[in-house]
Amino acid sequence: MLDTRAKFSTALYWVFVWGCGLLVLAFMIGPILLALVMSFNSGSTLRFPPEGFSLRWYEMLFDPIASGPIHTAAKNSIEVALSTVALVTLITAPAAWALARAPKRFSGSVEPILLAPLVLPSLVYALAALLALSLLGLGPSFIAVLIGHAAVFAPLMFRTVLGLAQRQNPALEEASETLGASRIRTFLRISLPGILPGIFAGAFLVFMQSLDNVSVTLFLGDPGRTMLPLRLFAMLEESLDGRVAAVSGVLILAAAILLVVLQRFGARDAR
Amino acid sequence: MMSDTGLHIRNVDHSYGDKQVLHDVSFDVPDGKVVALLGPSGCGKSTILRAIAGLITPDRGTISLAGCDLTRVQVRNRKLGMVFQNFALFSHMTVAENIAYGLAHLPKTERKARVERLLELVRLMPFADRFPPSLSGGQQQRVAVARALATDPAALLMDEPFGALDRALRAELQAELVRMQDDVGITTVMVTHDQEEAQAVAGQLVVMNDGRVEQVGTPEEIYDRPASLFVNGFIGHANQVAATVTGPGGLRTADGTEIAMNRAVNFIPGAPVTVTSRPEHLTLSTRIHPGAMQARFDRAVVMGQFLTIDATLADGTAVKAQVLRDDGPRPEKGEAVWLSPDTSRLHVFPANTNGA
Amino acid sequence: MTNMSRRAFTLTGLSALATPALIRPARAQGGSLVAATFPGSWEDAYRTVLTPMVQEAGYELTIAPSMAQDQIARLMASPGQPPYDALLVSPGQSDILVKEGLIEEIDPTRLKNWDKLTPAAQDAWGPHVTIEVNGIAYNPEVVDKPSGYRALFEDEQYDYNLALIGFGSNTATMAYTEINKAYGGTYENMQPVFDLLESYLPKIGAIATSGSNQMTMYQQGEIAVFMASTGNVARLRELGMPCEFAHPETGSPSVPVAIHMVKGASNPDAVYAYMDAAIDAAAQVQLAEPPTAMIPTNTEVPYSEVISQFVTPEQVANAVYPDWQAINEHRSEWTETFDRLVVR
Amino acid sequence: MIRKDTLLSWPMIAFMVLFFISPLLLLAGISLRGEDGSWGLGNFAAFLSDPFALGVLTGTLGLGAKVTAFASLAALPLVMLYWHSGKRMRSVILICTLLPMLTANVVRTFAWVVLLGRNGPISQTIFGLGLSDRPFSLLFSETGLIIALVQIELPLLLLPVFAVLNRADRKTLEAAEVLGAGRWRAWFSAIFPQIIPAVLAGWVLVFASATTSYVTQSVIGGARLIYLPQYVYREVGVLFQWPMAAAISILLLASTGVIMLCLTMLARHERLQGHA
Repeated sequence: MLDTRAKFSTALYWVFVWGCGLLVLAFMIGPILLALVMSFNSGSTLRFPPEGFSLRWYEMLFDPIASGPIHTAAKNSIEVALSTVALVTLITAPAAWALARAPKRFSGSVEPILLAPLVLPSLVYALAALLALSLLGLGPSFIAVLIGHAAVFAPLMFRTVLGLAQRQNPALEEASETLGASRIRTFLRISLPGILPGIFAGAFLVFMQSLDNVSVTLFLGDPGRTMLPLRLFAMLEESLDGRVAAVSGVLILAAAILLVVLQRFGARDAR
Repeated sequence: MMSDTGLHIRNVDHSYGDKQVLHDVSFDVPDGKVVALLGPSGCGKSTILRAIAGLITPDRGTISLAGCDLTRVQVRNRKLGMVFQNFALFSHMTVAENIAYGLAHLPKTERKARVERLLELVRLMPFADRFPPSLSGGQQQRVAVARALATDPAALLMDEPFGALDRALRAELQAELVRMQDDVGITTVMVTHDQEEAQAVAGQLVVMNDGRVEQVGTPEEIYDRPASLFVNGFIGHANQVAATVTGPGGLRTADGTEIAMNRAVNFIPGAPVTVTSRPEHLTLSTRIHPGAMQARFDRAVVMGQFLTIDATLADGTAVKAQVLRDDGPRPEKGEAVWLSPDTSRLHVFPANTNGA
Repeated sequence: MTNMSRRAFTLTGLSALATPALIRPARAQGGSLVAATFPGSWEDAYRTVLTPMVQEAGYELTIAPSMAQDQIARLMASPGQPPYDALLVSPGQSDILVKEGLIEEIDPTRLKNWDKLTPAAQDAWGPHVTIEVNGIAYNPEVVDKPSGYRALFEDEQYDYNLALIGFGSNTATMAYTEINKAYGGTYENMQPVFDLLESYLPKIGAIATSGSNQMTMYQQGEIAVFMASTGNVARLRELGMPCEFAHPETGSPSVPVAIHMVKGASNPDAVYAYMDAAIDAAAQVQLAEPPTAMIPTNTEVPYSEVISQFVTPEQVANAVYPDWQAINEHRSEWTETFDRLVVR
Repeated sequence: MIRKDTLLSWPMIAFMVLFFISPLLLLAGISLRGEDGSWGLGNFAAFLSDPFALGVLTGTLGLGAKVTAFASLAALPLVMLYWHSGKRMRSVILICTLLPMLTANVVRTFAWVVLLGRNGPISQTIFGLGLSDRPFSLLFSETGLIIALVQIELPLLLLPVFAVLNRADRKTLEAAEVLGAGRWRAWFSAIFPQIIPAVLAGWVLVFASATTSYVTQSVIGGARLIYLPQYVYREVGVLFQWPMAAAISILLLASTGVIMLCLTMLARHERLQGHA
C-alpha cells in the first residue's frame, strides 16, 4: 500500500519534471519558431497557419528599392549599436577589472550605482535624460542616443566582465610581473584573455539590447533618422507587413548564430 | 656575514590599513642557500615574501640582493623567480608557452633551447604542448618551478609550493626540489606552514609569529634551543606546565612538584613561568619518584618502537610522553603514574599568558 | 496648452515623440529643410516622390515622421527654435497652430502650382495637398455593406466585428460627432454618443490604439468594420485584403490635409519649393496611385482608378465638413471621457 | 581621494553618475514642480487622489505580481528538469532559454500578436474543440498580456537559478534520498532552499521588467489596458505635462524600488536561516 503510493509519487514526479518541463521549454521557444514559420508564408497577410511556402517576404525585404527605408533604419541602428558596444567596452571592461581588485568596501559601495540601470525602467531613464538634455539646451542626436544606450546597457557588460574578473586569480598577474612583463604586456597577455569571454558575452548582450531598444531611442533620437525598432513597430502596427516576419527571421537567425558562436568560444565560464 | 652576497631583509614593517602585519622583520638568506619562512597562517610570512618579490612596498625597511637595494626596484625588474601558491599557471597557454613567458626578450631559437632545457630539468618534455589544467598537481608544480627558473633569476621565492599536493606526492617533490637545488644552487626563500616540509627542504628556518621573527636558525638549533615558548610549541610538540620560580635553579609546578634544574634560570624567585618538555624527554614510572609529576594515565599509542603516552596532570594539563616500547611499565587507564623530566632539556619561559 | 486636445498615444505617434528642447537635427543649414509628415506610407511616399523634386529645386529635404499632434507639441516646446520648417496637418490642428501663432500665412505668388489648385485647396495658411474622405471600411466576406453609422451599433451582424478608437484620431472624432448628431446630441452635448458607446462596449470587436492599428487588426481578422478614410481602404486592398468602403447615410466627413510654413522657418525658399512639389501635378499623379491613393487637389490631376472606386469629385465637393473650432474646444474633455470609459 | 588601484574604474563611475544618476535626480526635482510654478508634492497628491490613476498604479503592480507568479510556476518544472539533466540537455535548455531573451522585442511581440489573435492557433484550437461558441481573441486582454509577458520574462528568472544549479552540490540530493525522502521531498528540501536567493533575484528582474515593458503592454494589451508606462508616455507625448510625467515615473521607480528592497531583505533573511 505504502509502496504503491511511493511508486505513484515517484512516477508523478518524473511526469511533472519531464512532461511539464518540456512543455515550458516549448512555450518559451514556440513563439520564436512560429515567427520563423510565418516568415516563409506565401500569403499576403499574416494568418496562422500560413497559406504556403515562399521566400517573397525575404526577397521584398532585401530589395533595396522597396525596402530602402528599412535598410536605412537598420544601418542607423547598427551604427548606434556598434558605437554603443565600443563605448561600453571602453569604459566598462577596465572598470570591472579594476573593481574586481579594489578593496571590498570601495567596490561594494560603487557597484550598486553601476548596476542600477539593470532594474530601473529604461523608459524612466529616457524621460530623465530628455529632461536633462532640454535643460542643457541640447536636442536629440546621435550622440545623445549613444550616451543613453551606453548608460542603460553598460551594466550588462559590467556584470559579465566582473564575474570573470573576480574569479581570475590575481596571482596570475603577479606571476606575469615577477616574470618581467610590463603592465601593458601583463594586461594584454594575462588579464585580457581571462575577461575576454565576458567582454564578448557582454558585447553581444549590449548589441542586441541596443538594436532592440525603443524608449531611449525614441526620446533621445534625432527625428530625421529612423531607427530599426521604431520602424519595425510602425510596420507592425500600420499593416501586418510580411516583411516584419522576414526581419524577425533574420534577427532570430542572427541571435541563434551568435549564441552558438558564443557558446563555442568562451561561454564555458562567462556565466 | 658578508653583506654583498645573498638576500638581506632589514627592519621591515608593513601594514594593511590600520593593521600592522610585519613588525621589524630582519633575516638573511646566504647566497645559494634555502631558507624557509615558517609560521602559522596569518603570521605575515607570505607578506614578507610578497615584499621581497616587490608585489607590495613595505612601509619601512630595506630588502637587498647581492648588494643591490631592491626596495625601489619595480617587480618586473627585480629578476626574481616566484612560485605561487596554487601555482598561478596561465591556463590559456601551453606548458612551453608558460615557461617561455618570461623570455620574451630572447631571440626565438635561444628561447626555444632554454625552454627545452627547463622542460628536461623538471622532466616534463612530453607535456610541452599540453595546457596546464590537463596536468596533475605535481606536474603543474613542476611547470611553475620551471617557469620561475626560466628567467635565470637571482633568487627563487616559493609560496607554499607543496600546499596543493597530497602528502605522498609532497615528500617526493620535496626530495626533487632538494636535488634540483643542489644542481642549480639558487638562493631560495620558501614559505610554508608545515614544519616537516621546512625541515626537509631548508637549511635555515625563520620562524614567524604575529608579524614578528621569533627565531632564525638551523632546524636543529630551533628544535633544541627554542627562543620562545611559541617556537618551542610550534616546532615539534612541547608539554607546557605552569610553575613558579623558587630559587636560582629551582621550580615548583602548579601541583607542587619541586623540580631542581641543573642550571640557573634567569627569573627572580616567585615569578610565574611555563616549563616545557619534549615528549621524548619524559620518563614514565608507576611509582612515586622525587622530582616527578603525578599524572593520571589515559592511553598509550604504539608508534613503531615507541609508545606515545597521554596523561593528565592534577590541574588538568594534558601531557604527552614518548618512551621506548620494550622497557617501562604499561599502566591501566586511570592509574596514577609519575613523569620525570630530563632537567637538562627543560626550557623555562615567562608564564604563558596568551594560551598559545 | 490646456486647450490642446488629447490623443490616445500610439506607437506610431511615439516614434515622433514631442520633446521640449528638440533642436533641429544637425544638418547643413541654408540649403535644406525639415518637413514633418505622418509616419508610415505618407512618410515613404513623400520621401520617394518629393525628395528628388525638392533636390532639383536646389534644396535638401529631410522627412521627419511625426503625428500631427506631436508636431504641435514639439513646436510649442521650443519657441524660437522650431524643429521643423514645414508641417503637415489637418484643420483640427491648423486651427490650434493659427491660434498659437506657430505658422505663417504664405505668399501664393511664390507657388508655381497655386493656380492649378481647386479653390477649396487655396488656403491662405498653406496649400491643401489632399483631402481625406472618411466613411466605413468593411470586409464583404464577413458582413454586409453597412447602411450607415447607426447600423453598426444596431445591426447584430456587426457585433464583435467593429473596432473603435479614441478621440485622438481625426477620423474617429468626426465619426463620433456625426453619430452623436444621429442620436440627438450636439457639439455641446456629447452624452448620447458616450451612452451609446458604454452600452455597446461588451459587444465591441476591439479598441484600437491608433488609426493604423485598426488596419493590422483588420488584416488579422480581429475585426471586420472600422471608421476609415478611402486611403485606408486602398492600402488594405493593396495588401490583398478584401475591403470595401461605405459612405455613411449622414454624408462622408471630409478633412483636407495642408502643408504649413512654420513661423521662423530657417529657409522659407526651401519650404516654398517643397509645397510646390507637393501640389505639383506630376507628384499628385503618383500619390493618387496605391498604396497612398491620395485624392488630388491639383485640378490637372484626374482621379486615379482606385480613388474612383470610392468617390467621385461630386461627392468630394459635397462632403461634410465638421466644425473644428467646436471640436477643438471640447476635444481634450472627450478624449479623457472616452479613455476612462474604455479602460477596464 | 582616488586610490591608484581603483583608477580604471573612475571613468565608468563618472560616466554613470554624470549620465545616469544626475538625470534621475533632475527628474525627481522636476516631479516636485507644480503646474503654477510652485514646488511641492502636488503632482503626487493629484495622481494618488485620482481613482483612475490610482487604478492604473495598482493595475501595474498587479500585472507585475501576476507575471512574476505565473513565471515562477512555469519555471519550476523546467528548473527541476535542468537539475536532472546531463551536460548536453542542460546546454539545450540553456540555449532555448537564451534565445527568447536575445531575440528582438518586435519578433516576440509579433509572434504573440499572431498567436493570441482571433484567427490564431490558440483560439482556433479551443473553438475547434467546441470549448467556445465562437472564435475569441486573447489580444487586448490581460490574460493574453500575461501569457506573452511570462514567455518574454521567463529567462530572467531561469538564468540566475541555472547559474546556482550549475554550482550546486548533487550530493545533498543523494543524501536526502539516502535518508529516505521521496523524490518530491528530496527535491524541495535539499535543492529548493539552495536556489531561493537566485529566485528572489530573478523575481526582482521579472517584476521590474514586466511592469515597465511599454512595447508589449501597448501592442498586446491594446487601448483598453493602461499601465504606468503608457500613462507616462501620455503625459509627456500627448498632454505635455512634464512634471506630472516625472512624478509618475518617480512613483513607478519607487514602487519597483520598494519591492526590490523587500525581496533583497527577504533574500538576506533566508540566507541567514540557511546558515543557522
